[in-house]
Amino acid sequence: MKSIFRMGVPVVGKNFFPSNIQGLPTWYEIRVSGEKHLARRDGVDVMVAMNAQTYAEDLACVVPGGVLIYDSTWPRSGELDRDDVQVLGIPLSAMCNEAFDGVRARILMKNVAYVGALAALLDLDLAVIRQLLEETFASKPALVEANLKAIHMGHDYASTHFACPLTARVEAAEDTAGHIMIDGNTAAALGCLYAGATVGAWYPITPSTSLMDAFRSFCSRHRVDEASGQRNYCVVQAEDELAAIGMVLGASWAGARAFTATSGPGISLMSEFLGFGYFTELPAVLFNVQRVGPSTGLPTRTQQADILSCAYASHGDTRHVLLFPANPGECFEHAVAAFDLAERLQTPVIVMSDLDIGMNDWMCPEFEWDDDRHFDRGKVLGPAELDRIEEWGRYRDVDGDGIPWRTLPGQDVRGAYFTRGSGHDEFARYTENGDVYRELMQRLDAKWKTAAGLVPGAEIDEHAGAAAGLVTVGSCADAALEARELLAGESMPMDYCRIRAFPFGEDIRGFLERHEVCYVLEQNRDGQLKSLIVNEFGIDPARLRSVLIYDGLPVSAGSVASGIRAWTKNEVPA
Amino acid sequence: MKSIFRMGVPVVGKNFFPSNIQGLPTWYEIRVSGEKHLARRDGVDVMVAMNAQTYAEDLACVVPGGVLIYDSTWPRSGELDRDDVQVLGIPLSAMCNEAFDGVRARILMKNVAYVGALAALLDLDLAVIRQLLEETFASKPALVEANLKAIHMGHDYASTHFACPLTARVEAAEDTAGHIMIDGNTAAALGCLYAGATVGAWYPITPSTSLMDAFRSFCSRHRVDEASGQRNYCVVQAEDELAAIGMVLGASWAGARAFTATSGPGISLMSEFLGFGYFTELPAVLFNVQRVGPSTGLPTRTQQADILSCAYASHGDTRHVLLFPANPGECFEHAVAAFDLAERLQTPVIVMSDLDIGMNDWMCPEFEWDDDRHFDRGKVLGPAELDRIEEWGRYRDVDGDGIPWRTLPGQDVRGAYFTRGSGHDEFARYTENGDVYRELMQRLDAKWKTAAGLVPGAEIDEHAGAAAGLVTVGSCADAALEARELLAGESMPMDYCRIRAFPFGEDIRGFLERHEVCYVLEQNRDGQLKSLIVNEFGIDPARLRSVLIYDGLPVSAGSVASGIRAWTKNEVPA
Amino acid sequence: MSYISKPRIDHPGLKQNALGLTRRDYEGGMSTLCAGCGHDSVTAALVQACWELAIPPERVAKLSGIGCSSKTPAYFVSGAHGLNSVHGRMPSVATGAAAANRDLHCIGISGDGDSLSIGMGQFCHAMRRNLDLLYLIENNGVYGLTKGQFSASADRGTKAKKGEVNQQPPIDPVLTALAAGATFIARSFSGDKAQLVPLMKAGLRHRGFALIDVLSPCVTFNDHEDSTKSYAFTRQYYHPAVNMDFVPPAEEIRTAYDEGEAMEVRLHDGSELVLRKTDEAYDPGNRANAFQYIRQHLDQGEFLTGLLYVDPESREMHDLNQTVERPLASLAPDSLCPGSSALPDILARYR
Amino acid sequence: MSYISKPRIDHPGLKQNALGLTRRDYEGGMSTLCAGCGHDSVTAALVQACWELAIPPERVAKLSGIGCSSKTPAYFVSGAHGLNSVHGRMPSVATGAAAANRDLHCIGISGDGDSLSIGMGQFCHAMRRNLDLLYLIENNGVYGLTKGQFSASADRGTKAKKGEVNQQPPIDPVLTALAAGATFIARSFSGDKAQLVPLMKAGLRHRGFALIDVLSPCVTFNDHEDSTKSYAFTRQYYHPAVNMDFVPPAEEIRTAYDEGEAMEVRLHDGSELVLRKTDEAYDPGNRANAFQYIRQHLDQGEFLTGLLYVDPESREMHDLNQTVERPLASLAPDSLCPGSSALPDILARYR
Ligand SMILES: Cc1ncc(C[n+]2csc(CCOP(=O)(O)OP(=O)(O)O)c2C)c(N)n1
Ligand SMILES: Cc1ncc(C[n+]2csc(CCOP(=O)(O)OP(=O)(O)O)c2C)c(N)n1
Ligand code: SF4
Ligand code: SF4
Ligand SMILES: [Mg+2]
Ligand SMILES: [Mg+2]
Repeated sequence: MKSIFRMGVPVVGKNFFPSNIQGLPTWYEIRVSGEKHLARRDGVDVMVAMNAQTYAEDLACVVPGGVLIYDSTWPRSGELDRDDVQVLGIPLSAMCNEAFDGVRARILMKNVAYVGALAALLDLDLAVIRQLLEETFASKPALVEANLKAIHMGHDYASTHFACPLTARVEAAEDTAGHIMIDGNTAAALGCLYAGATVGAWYPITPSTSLMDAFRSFCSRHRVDEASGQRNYCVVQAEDELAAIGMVLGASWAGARAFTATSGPGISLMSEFLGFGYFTELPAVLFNVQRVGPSTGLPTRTQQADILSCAYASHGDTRHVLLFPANPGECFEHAVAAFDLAERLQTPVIVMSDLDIGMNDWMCPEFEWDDDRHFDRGKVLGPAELDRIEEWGRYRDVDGDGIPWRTLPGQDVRGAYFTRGSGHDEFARYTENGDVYRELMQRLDAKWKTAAGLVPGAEIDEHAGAAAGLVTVGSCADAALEARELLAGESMPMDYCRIRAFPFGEDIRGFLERHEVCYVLEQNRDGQLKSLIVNEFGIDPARLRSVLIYDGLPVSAGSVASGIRAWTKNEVPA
Repeated sequence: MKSIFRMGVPVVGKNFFPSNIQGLPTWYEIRVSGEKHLARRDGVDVMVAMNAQTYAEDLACVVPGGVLIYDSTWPRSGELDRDDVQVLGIPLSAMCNEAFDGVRARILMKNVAYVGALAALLDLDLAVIRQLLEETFASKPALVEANLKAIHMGHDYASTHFACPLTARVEAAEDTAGHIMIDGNTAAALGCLYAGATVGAWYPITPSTSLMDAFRSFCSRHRVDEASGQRNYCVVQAEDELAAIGMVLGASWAGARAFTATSGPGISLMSEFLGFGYFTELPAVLFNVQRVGPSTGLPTRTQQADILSCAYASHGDTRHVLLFPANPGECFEHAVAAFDLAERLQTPVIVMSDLDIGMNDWMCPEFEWDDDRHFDRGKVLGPAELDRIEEWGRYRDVDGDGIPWRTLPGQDVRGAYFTRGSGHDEFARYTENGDVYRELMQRLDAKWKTAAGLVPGAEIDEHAGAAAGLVTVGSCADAALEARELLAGESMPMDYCRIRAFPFGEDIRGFLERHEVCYVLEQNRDGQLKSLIVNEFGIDPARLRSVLIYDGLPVSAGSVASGIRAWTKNEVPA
Repeated sequence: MSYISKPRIDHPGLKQNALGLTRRDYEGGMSTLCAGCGHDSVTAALVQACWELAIPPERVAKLSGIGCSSKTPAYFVSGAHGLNSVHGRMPSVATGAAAANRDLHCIGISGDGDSLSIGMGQFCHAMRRNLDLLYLIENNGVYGLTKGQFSASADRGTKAKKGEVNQQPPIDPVLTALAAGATFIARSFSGDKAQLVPLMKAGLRHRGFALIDVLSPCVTFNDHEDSTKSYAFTRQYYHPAVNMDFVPPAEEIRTAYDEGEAMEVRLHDGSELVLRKTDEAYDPGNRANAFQYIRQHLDQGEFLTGLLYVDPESREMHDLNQTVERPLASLAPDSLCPGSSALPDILARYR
Repeated sequence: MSYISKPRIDHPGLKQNALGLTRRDYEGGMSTLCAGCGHDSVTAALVQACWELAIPPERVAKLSGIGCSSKTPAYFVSGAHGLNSVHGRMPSVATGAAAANRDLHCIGISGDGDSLSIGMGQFCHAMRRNLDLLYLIENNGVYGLTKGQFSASADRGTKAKKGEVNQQPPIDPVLTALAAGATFIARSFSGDKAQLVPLMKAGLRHRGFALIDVLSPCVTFNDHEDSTKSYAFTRQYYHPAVNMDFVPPAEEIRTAYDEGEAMEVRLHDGSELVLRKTDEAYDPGNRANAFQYIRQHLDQGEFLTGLLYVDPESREMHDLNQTVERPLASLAPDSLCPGSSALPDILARYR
């Protein structure tokens, strides 16, 4: 895939792997698009059937006129043919068994040889491939040779036996200049590095694990003093998610920028502590790389089904700030923003990524960094400020925005206060007084309103005249935009609003008010985003129409369009 | 209080205690009502100021024309007087110090002497009090005498020094015949006993602890074989709430009726397992005796703020069946119903009690039990049924109600299947197939619809003509009904709907549809019940008006009425 | 991708156990673990042990958490109910199952991450309750399923495949079990079926909590040179402290042991365990002594295997609770309900 | 009802420590615990220890879970930040605080329920990480705050106030700590301030995790005759195994000890601990030995007190992590940000 990208052609790859370590089929889907569409397509143009087990399924996915490539070393049953698909057999196993020694090498090289064959069929640039191999195996030149040998083997076989290139070939272009191919977890980790996070605590869980891995690896390059070997960071592998969030809250309380990364089951386990963070007003940054629930669900598939459980995590009246990145670029941006927001608002902030964004490589514009960017540490009083203040109360709303001033341990006896998850007054003193409690809860609500004005606004694209709106979130974006183009072609123009944060801002309210009907596209069964919209804005749910796609695969434009069409058909009385 | 009840007068007592063991003030509020109103009142007629510390606060609570009794051993400041209140001083400490030995006895007896004084002032029947003392201290006759001595001491002092009885005296009546005074936790425990629960697992937490205590105590009397001493039950004190719910699910899986009791923080900790129960379709019964959140909140105050967190507990698309008892009688009823529903629906069922219901003594009609009552064990296949079935699939919807048939371990190899929180097909086999997953989720949704028809219906009281409805839940009931009377007197007639379960049935939908405007009364800040109604029915939130009272004290009719009046005032344009 | 069930071929000549069942009847679905994973050898030993003991398959209850190891229940005794719970919480689910049905032979299978990281609390408390459970830890020093992070049992100084060195001391399940009060504590190695099968049989027959910590190398993430949980390392530093024979109730002890060498332990069901210590100084009946001995050997880099501690007299959860003999799950709720006749008496206290 | 702060009366004649502060400066809010509760004696000892060590009050961080014991942080050093976290999870919060600011003197205070029931996992893992934390368990064998249920440290056979008898063996924090790898392990009694204060001082100066299990009777729910955690019982079976003097860095050891009797342990900051064992056989530098000795005494109904194990050479969490000397919390995020200049190089790998 990377070779296509290097040739300057927009590309997107989705890896589908099972939740075990070895043995069950894995597949990898690549979309190459001259029009720069980066969502999943519904059918496959060129399919490489790697597993005899899934041959029939694979064949069924190919669009009419498409191509299927398979390993012809082993016979396949004739029943499994399709007239409308061009089936190309290459005896890859046989060839590799001859050319390479050792079981492992033979299996690996078979896959590499496929790439060679594909390169011939799609007219990929072999020089680009060689360069990529050299970069990948910089320290092991022998591997470069072996891989190249396999590539050429496949390339030669395909070139000799089939008419190459296919019509569906890849032409070099300039569309990828200034772009990178990166996954969202790596991008988020880079955001944490740039945000100056120093404490990371986590417990491994698919698909979030690579986020902390990437953070550690960035830190080992950018945060270690060369002379002394000393580290400007501390990453703790916790014993579970309850401990991970506890560590983050403890570190935030002590003044560090701290974060954790997890997925659904981890969020469930963190929910007691999330309520504690909300009520005691401690900053915390969480990344929830969502996977398919409920329970263990499909841990290697993607979904957006933790929206409600994150928004309202924990017992009692609680609400949490959520950010919804749509791609790795926003993972980077939102990661940085999350730390600023958490400290400004003194509350946990959850970045709601998902498996599709987090673990797949996406093409995105190169990240940028403005060195004048101001880090917002929020309202913190040090000894100098305390000198100037007559009477300070940890939970006093002196500025009218619902956000009180805090102090950090280790600095000044005048800043000492007691943080507790039980009832407390403006001076952080224990109380069971009902009026004081109610005022505290109302102030937290006022802070929530402040939050709505601080979080990233929605991405809104409005053309005067469209009566319907398409509201969506996160990784649905590309499919939504492509579906919108499709439907515009069917005289169903739609305005577009992609929500980027909770609480929702006035921009979103305005969009909803300006449209008679809005389709709400999200990846879950229960229409969780829609519920949240109705709950927060009190708008009539009849005006919101859910388009729900939740089979665990990234959303395709076709399924979005047909989801919307289904609604409009139902509108017409039978 | 019990003496008033024995005199046949409706009474309700609310205990306000702090979250520590000794030292901070505790107070106890009693309402005596000829009209049988059992909600909290807004002011106090007769106040006993037990603590010098809170004297000023106590005095402020007394209604004009009311009475305050205090210990005149210690001088009180003159500033603290009110003209509209009759203040009666009794030198209780002095009297008790003279009459009794030992610090402990003196303190205890002071409180008892207060009761004696009250008895004189309110004209309580001393014979009834003596009888109660004799029952309470049956095994310690010496204590009866000491207590009686103190009672008489107080009684005599009051009779001699003040005009007894007061106007606000208690007259014997017959209104309590056929009634008992019981708290909700005890009642729920009795329900578990009657439902045939055999496994209880819990971790102590206020205000739920007394539920399992009561269950154990009932079992020790009704479930132990006299000859062998063998027990027909097993109560396990778990190491925490995660373990408690795990034990319940394990026991349910193995075929026992199992339950746990907890409060908000416990629910948060149980949320991962709740999603597991939902997705694997295991029965489980939980009692959530709600207290004030978020976090530790006010552990000794009451609230209804776990509605959303229980309804949607756990990550992913999950929903849980909730029952909402309004009084101890319903705690008993709902406890029994919960086991039937959990087994019928194969899913966790949470009984949403609260501190007010659970820990205060309520007057309620004697519980009844119908020996012909049928226990619903749900769809379970034993060896005999398996003989008759050709192909059984654990997660197959053969009856069209979304509920599959299950088997229990230990019985038959043909019934063996694998329970897992990960993706599974109709035969409980592991799968990552997106279509199979979607179908499973849709069946769970179908089951949810079935559930709506099985849960207890709402209590609805409708008079043709009322344009507004009052919708409420749980322990708000008495205050709601009393407020409705108040408002009816102000020409604001209202229909009444008390929700008893989630999912909501068609009866509730009908009620909402028949009323232009409904006031939704609940004890939380965020209008959680209202959100749930909107989410489930998709009705326009503009038609629902929240009345939110959440200071941790039981709701009073006055505050409900003024909450409703505030809405109607706002309606009139300024 | 659905679950792949093993093709079942019945050979009429296969050996039968006391129930007339063959080893095949104790097998499960086909493993999807990596080829060579230690966990699969544990599965094989479990099949053998259950078959030899002739446990009715439907009386087995297989429980686990989450991890590669926790998949094991899918691979043996397909005629038994199985339950994959959530990560680290199998002990509580097993406690509930055992509480509900005391006739089940509960077998809990966990990993070092599942038991010693996220599950540490539940693991300790299940031991303390002494419920009747055979508890296996398939210990590989890493989180296999999440691709090779160190677990809490990773030894100090061991290197991850990616090169990182573990700095923290390991949590040793055997020492933990000695501290927490477990009543049957053993250690073994997935590669030593001869030792493992009798230990499993003894553990199944022990009335109470039986822990077997099975070193079970992860070929994919922790079988390299610098790992202390690799096959090679384990074989090298492996040191049986106690050899054990399991003798079922009906049988007589047939092997002749030298005087003083063998120590017999009688279990509740009449089985005998014959222990032969390799070191005189070792006393598997003494908790204090066992800890000291094992710890000292660990300090010397040797890990002792075999049945390291046993208290055959211990009372299990139901003994302590005085539960009725019949499984609670088999008592019909209506038979447990005191009925209307008892109600007035009960309510009298609230009048 | 709000929090009641203690009336502060400054006596000019009060003794001052090296910082010129008096004992008053180390006190906190007024206790709301039951009169006579052991926990209040622990508080008093903490005030004394912090004062004697002359720790700047603002450098103390007080952390706890939930329980009567967990209220202790409100009652000492009111000039320090305090945090009452959620039940059983103080160890993780303390880990985060210590990670963020290594200059803090973190003091964690917990109960037996908080640490050994719900908190067992976090307790063990914090010890394993060896973070720099003084960890006190105010151990009374019951859940005080929820009114007297048995906790995991309740002894077998002990009777609750309501008459119920505990059947399960206790989880002993000291044995647990020995198994989990803690590097400073002591036991004491709330009634023995003379022993407790030096232990606290040594624990505060120990670089790493220092556990003190303090038997601290609950007068309201567990001080009756049939309780093994009552004042009377504790006094009777209390047996100091090691007596310890704490000698601050600057001072010389002034007391003369008999030859062979005293053992000196030097801590990182130069303080000396002088240990005097009451039994020759005991070796507080040997984990295996300590376990055996303590366990055997427990079997005889005696609980040993004093500093039971110490490893003064252990490396704490930041040593293992090679963290910079300056507290992480004091590094400004913009100083940590690699900036725009580094970005092209980083992104080159994704081209
Ligand atoms: C709550 C939760 N957190 C994290 C995970 C991710 N996870 C799955 S298995 C596993 C570790 C497994 O390690 P171990 O128990 O040692 O089993 P192994 O795979 O090594 O056999 C983790 C962290 C999860 N499933 N659930
Ligand atoms: C999640 C959760 N579960 C239960 C409780 C209730 N609870 C508060 S303190 C406590 C036990 C305290 O026991 P211990 O730690 O021994 O402290 P003690 O009061 O005896 O000093 C319990 C169970 C809680 N606060 N939070
Ligand atoms: S990853 Fe390791 S533990 Fe998991 S199956 Fe493969 S070899 Fe076994
Ligand atoms: S209940 Fe017990 S532990 Fe709690 S304050 Fe009272 S004496 Fe202390
Ligand atoms: Mg492992
Ligand atoms: Mg305690």
